[in-house]
Amino acid sequence: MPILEVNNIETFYGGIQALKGINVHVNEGEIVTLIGSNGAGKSTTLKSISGLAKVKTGSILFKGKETMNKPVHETTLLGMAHVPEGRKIFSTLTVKENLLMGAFSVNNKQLIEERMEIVFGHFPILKKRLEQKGGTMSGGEQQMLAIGRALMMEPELLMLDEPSMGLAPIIVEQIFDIIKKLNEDGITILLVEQNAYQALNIAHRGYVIRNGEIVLSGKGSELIENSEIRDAYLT
Amino acid sequence: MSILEVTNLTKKFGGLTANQDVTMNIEAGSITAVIGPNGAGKTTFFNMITGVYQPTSGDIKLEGKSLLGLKPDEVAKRGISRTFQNIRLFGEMSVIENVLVGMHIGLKTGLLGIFLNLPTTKKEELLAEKEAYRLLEHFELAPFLNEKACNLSYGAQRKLEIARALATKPKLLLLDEPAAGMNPAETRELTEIIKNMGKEFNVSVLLIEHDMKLVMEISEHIFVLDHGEKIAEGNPEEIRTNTKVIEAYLGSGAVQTV
Amino acid sequence: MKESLAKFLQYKWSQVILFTVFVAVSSAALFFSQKSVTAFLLLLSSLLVLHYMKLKNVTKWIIALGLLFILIPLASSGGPAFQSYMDVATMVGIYVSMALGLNIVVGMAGLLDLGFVAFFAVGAYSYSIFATPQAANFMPFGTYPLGGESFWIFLIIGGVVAAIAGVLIGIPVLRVKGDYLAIVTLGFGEIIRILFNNADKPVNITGGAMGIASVTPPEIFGIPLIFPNQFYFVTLVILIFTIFTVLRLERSKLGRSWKAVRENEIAAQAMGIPLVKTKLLAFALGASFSGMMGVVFAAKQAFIDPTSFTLLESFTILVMVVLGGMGSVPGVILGAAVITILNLQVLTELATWVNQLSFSGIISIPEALSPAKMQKFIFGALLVAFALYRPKGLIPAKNKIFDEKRLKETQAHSDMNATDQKKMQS
Amino acid sequence: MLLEMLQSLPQVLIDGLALGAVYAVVALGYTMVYGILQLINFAHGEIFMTGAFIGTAFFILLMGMGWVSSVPQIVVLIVVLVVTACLTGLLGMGIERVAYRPLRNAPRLIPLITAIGISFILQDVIRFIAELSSGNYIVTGPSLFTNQLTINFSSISSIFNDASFKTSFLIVLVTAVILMISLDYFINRTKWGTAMRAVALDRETASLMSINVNKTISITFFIGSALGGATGVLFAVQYGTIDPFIGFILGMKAFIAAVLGGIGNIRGAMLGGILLGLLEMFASANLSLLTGGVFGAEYKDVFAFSILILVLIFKPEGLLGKPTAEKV
Amino acid sequence: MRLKKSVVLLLSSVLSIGMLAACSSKSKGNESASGSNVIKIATQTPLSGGSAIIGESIRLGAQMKLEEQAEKFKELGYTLQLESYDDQSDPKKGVSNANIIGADKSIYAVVGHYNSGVAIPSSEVYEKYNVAMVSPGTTAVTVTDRKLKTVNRIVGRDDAQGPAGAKYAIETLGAKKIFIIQDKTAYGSGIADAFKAAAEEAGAEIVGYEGITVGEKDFNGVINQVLTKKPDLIYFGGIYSEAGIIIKQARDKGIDVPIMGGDGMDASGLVDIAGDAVKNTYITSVAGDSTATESGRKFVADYKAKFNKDAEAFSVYGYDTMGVILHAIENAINDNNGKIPSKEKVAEAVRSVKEYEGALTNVTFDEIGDNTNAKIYLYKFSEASYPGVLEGEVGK
Repeated sequence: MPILEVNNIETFYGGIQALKGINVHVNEGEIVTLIGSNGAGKSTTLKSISGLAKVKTGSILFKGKETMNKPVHETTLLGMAHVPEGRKIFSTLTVKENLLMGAFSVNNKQLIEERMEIVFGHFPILKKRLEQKGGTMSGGEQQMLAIGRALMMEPELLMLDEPSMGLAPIIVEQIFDIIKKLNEDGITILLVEQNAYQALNIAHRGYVIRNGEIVLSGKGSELIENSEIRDAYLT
Repeated sequence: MSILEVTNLTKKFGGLTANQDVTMNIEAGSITAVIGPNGAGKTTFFNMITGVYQPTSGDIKLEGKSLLGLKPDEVAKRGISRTFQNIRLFGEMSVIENVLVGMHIGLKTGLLGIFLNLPTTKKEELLAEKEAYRLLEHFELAPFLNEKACNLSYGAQRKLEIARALATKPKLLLLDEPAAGMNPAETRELTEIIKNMGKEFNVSVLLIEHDMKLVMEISEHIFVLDHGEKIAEGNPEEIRTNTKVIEAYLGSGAVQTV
Repeated sequence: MKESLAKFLQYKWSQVILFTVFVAVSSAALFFSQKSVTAFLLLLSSLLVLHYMKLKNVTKWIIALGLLFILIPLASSGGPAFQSYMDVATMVGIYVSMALGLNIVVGMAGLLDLGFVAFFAVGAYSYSIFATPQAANFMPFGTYPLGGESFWIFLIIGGVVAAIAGVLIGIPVLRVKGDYLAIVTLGFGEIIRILFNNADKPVNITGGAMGIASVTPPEIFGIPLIFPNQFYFVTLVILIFTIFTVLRLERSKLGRSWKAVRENEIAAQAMGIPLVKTKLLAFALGASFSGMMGVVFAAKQAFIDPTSFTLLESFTILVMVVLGGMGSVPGVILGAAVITILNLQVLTELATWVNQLSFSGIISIPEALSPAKMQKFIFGALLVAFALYRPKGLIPAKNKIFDEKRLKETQAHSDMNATDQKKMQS
Repeated sequence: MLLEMLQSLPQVLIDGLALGAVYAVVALGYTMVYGILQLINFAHGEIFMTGAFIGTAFFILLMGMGWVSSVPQIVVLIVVLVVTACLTGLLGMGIERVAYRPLRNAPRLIPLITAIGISFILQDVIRFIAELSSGNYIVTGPSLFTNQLTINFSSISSIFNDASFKTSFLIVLVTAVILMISLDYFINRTKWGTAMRAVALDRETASLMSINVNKTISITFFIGSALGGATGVLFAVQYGTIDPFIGFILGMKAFIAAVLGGIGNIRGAMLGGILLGLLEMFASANLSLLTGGVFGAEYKDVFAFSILILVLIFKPEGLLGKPTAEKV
Repeated sequence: MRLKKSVVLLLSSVLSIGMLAACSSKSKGNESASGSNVIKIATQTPLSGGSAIIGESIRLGAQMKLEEQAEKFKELGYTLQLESYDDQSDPKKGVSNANIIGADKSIYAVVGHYNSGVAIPSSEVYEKYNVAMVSPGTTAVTVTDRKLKTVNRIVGRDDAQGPAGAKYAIETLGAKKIFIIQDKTAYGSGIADAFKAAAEEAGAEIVGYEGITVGEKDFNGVINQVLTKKPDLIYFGGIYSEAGIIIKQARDKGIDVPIMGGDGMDASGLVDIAGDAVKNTYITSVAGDSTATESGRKFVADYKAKFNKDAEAFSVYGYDTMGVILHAIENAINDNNGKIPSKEKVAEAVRSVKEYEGALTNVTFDEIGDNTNAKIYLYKFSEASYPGVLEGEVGK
């Protein structure tokens, strides 16, 4: 059953059309990846889903409900979390405050504590750095914090925008491992990546986006073998 | 002969080291690439060459003359021009005006010439305008000459930025991720333009780029930065097979395909 | 019917005919009436209509000059209000010139200057001090007051002194950016006013709060200029000089550098534009127009004191620029004219009218709501409304349109390449 | 000369503290808004002025009711403070909604211009309301807290003169300190405060945390303006006489204070305010002594602005601010 | 296309307004042409800004006199009209208005201004048009010292007010150490300097001379200087709004020495602001107590009845200024066989007024337009009520 259905959306930035009719769906429990080159519209797709970008036409159904062009703070309440490109840690806030911001809509202190423990389960390092300022951590730690912060919302759908960006390959592997594990724990994941090879490796399904359009889709393992994709994105 | 010599360049921001002892030589007339993961200090490196930042230590020499202590505009006058990672056009100005600003260094008219609208000023302006138009034609931007720069498409904005940088008639052109945001067709077009730049504009090119296909195709020499340090250099073939580079940047996944 | 009228109006000659009729009617109305502000304003607005007509620029200029130099003074000379019209027109000229100066700084170079009136003050004081016995207090040589002929030299001196002041203020101030710049310039504007207000001790230079009275009127060919209609022509000549210069600057490489600095400082610098020098030039040139008009103002008023150079004055000039359209020369001219006329004539007339009505008991409007007191409210409302609904002003700035055909002529550029390349390489 | 300066020092300190406390609380409002929107809310000084008028109007109204005289003055003050703060807070929110929110993506210059416009409108509206109701826009409120207190500095050392002040000084100081401490607590320790800081850093990401950015900004304006309005009341209590033009210059000074301390920095604003108040008072009391009468107290504004310019040139980030470099 | 449309709109709308204007202005022209026997007197005073109360009171006083005299002029065949202008205490505004006034053929004289800073440049304009100006309140010496033929005033000069104050301060109040504060405006500086000169001459020591900024509310810095200098009198050159606060803040600091100032403090606002602290304050004023004479008391009562407001100190001066002007015009008409002579002749007639008895003042202009009978009055405030108690008067 699809948890997210994106039907034929078109999004404009100023006068420029960034998305020219994107169709994507994500089933519950899947890892779906969206690959494509810089500027192809990957991030815009995520932004359109979470409401950061204004969609002109189409429809976005989350858990069967229309969420298109709802304010961001409302869509996120429905159970989707969006980890933005470049991590976007609140740099002068402490790790703890960052995590608390993730749980902004929760007023139950105990619930917050419980969720925090779950996050620490995934990222033990964060527990040690609780009072440190977010901006002083390394890139990999920041990415973990960003994911941890999103997990504080207890999302059903986790959207990750280029989590491997600018990280050392070893860290990248760790991050992908964590993504896999989160999925195993029952979180549906929509992953946007430029690192197509690794993304397709862990994904159940994948979409290739080019110039604001989906040009290919299929199972992750199939796409990885596709020669066209090899030429365009795996080199 | 090398056009740019960088020796032991180091930049520290407070406790953070952005570049550590980077040394590189860039051959005149060549196309050279700097690659590396995000945050490896590539853009900081560019910023030091162009005078936006002053290095903590080390030296930068253009044709044997040090650039240390010069302001960005003085560096530009010496003959280094650049584009920016996040496009920095003069959005409200027209396309051709953007290129004309690039020609600023070449225009000799003084205040008096402007006030009196001397014949020499008029002639100089006309020549500059024609020259600018020729550049636009070269980048296939001529149809948009009176358009506001901010109304161009992303790819066209990237090209305009390069055209504007070339308008300063640089000896060395620094391109910061010129293909970012371009679709494959545009990237191919750009690849051709950069390839021929040396011949047509008599300029050496140093570029930062993530598109490995483009980098491998056009670069004669490649430097790899990681954590602010140079970890490798060589021709594309050498870089492709360098284990350090694969570990730090290309990733084992990429190796299979590259 | 409507359509055919519209079509009719599209033709150049039909426009010209209607324009002529319009000018004729409004000037006749102005000439034969005792006092008609409406007719006066209509005649002035013919210049605006002219701006929108489909004529060559040169033709427009010739018509505009004819209107300004001959028709407007002639038509308004019919009634007793002649001098008051001329006074208003002179003030319009002074403010237009200042607004054009500020437009260089704010509109073109994008530097928000909230203390602009300081340069006006510098110009006004530089003439007043030397055209009265005031200078004798601290100048050991020379006899003061200087004669009225010195006015013409002081036009230049006033401009230069203001430009120097612009540079002096600019050097420290331009190290700060954006919003800070606004506050710092505002501070400097106040400092200069306070200095003028207090420079009567230990040496009496500016006359302090008492100001400087009985400034020698300018003289030309031995004729002293004292009436507004005489000043009208002086102002007009300077104004036209200012407009020409500003237009030249706008289209020159300097104008482009200013706009480039406004749009993106870092990129501008990377193109070889020295930031500080370019900004200082904007400050200095903008200030010099203001300084020049300061001299005219001092001569016209024959009395100046620091109260003419308050913060409100700086804001007023800013309102003119914003209202007209930042960076747009025709816009700023319109903005300055509208605000000045609104301030000096419309509000005053309205206030008088309301007063008359309440005296004769027809209506009773509380004194607090008198239109003359509403200046700030009107300004505020204008600023907000324009920023929200028309941020680019009445006549938005336009980029120069380049003629593609002219640029395509390839003949010239081969040799240009050769010479220019050589120049570059040397 | 030095002796004379020392003699008056205790009194100068006390007067400077009273003025500085006012600057500091108004500066807080500037800093909060600037910290979040990078906008100089020029109208903030006018909100302060509006607060002073609303407060005075309430005082006059309440004092006119017979039974109020039996209520302790301090209770009346608290009631007036709270009511005025709420009203000016709402005013601030309204201003943000009308004049700033539509311009959030406009060039930086444009909201600054609306801010100036709003401040002109407020000045004139208050002026004609005041003029309509009392015939004069200079309004004097009832005298409150006028008990004179004296501190015997002379008993500490004969160099010093005694310093005296009214009870209102204590009230201003205590209220200002309470306001500052609670704001500091609010910003640094509470959920909404943290949300404000998050919004300040990155509006988009904050919204991804299901923070309602518009609401957060409205709250910021509410608090900032409420502080401004409350300070207006304190000002009216301390100085008694107000007019519609007090906000402009005072707002300017408060902004200087905010910049002095490091704009966007709550503690910096407090430090800057107090410092500016003290410096200004010191300057007006001693400038002519120091310069042998050449420069008198009339130069104190020149003094204040010069300090601002010096700070901006040599430490543009302010005393407590941290330097930020623009990313190229 | 859009541009063309706007041209169409502009042209056609503007044209139609043009026609309208032409018609309307014609009718307006006819009206004033037929009114050749209208005599207009202008008032130009600050109706907004810091001195609005005073400006308004002058205007109302003038209006009252004009209306009283209307009947009499009707008999002579003339209609009197008042045109009131607001100079906003702004010289530019004053000059601009002056040009309108000067150009109006039927305006023969001006009641105004209140501020010297506005009167000086504006009178340069009146002089050009030969419009007689009689000021009810400007005290700066420059106003008449320029020897313009149209400029007159019925009140005393700063150089009379300052010395009168100094004389009283030293002789009656026994002041030896005096601290002077002024507001750095033309008025404040002028009167403070005149006081300073006279006080020094009379042997008092000036222990401090400081400036303050108009519009501020905290003057503790300067008052702290007063505290250390321990003078036995404070003199303030400035107007009531700052004076009130200074008095209050000085008294709060325990300074109980007499505080003295000039006519700018002569307003009910002073007492409103300072409250009880106003005790032991002295002001010199060019304005006498309206209630001191029989005719003055009548004026105050009539004023109250007419406008339902209490008369301010300057109301009667507005009234008397208008009286002087109308008196002169009446003389001029009578001398000219019942016809109104040129503006120049009216100005001469104004200048030659001798021994005019107003409600409070007696006016005789000297050769530069100063009133030789102008008096300086000295008031004392011993309780929080306005006006103060008349302590004495000094002739020139």
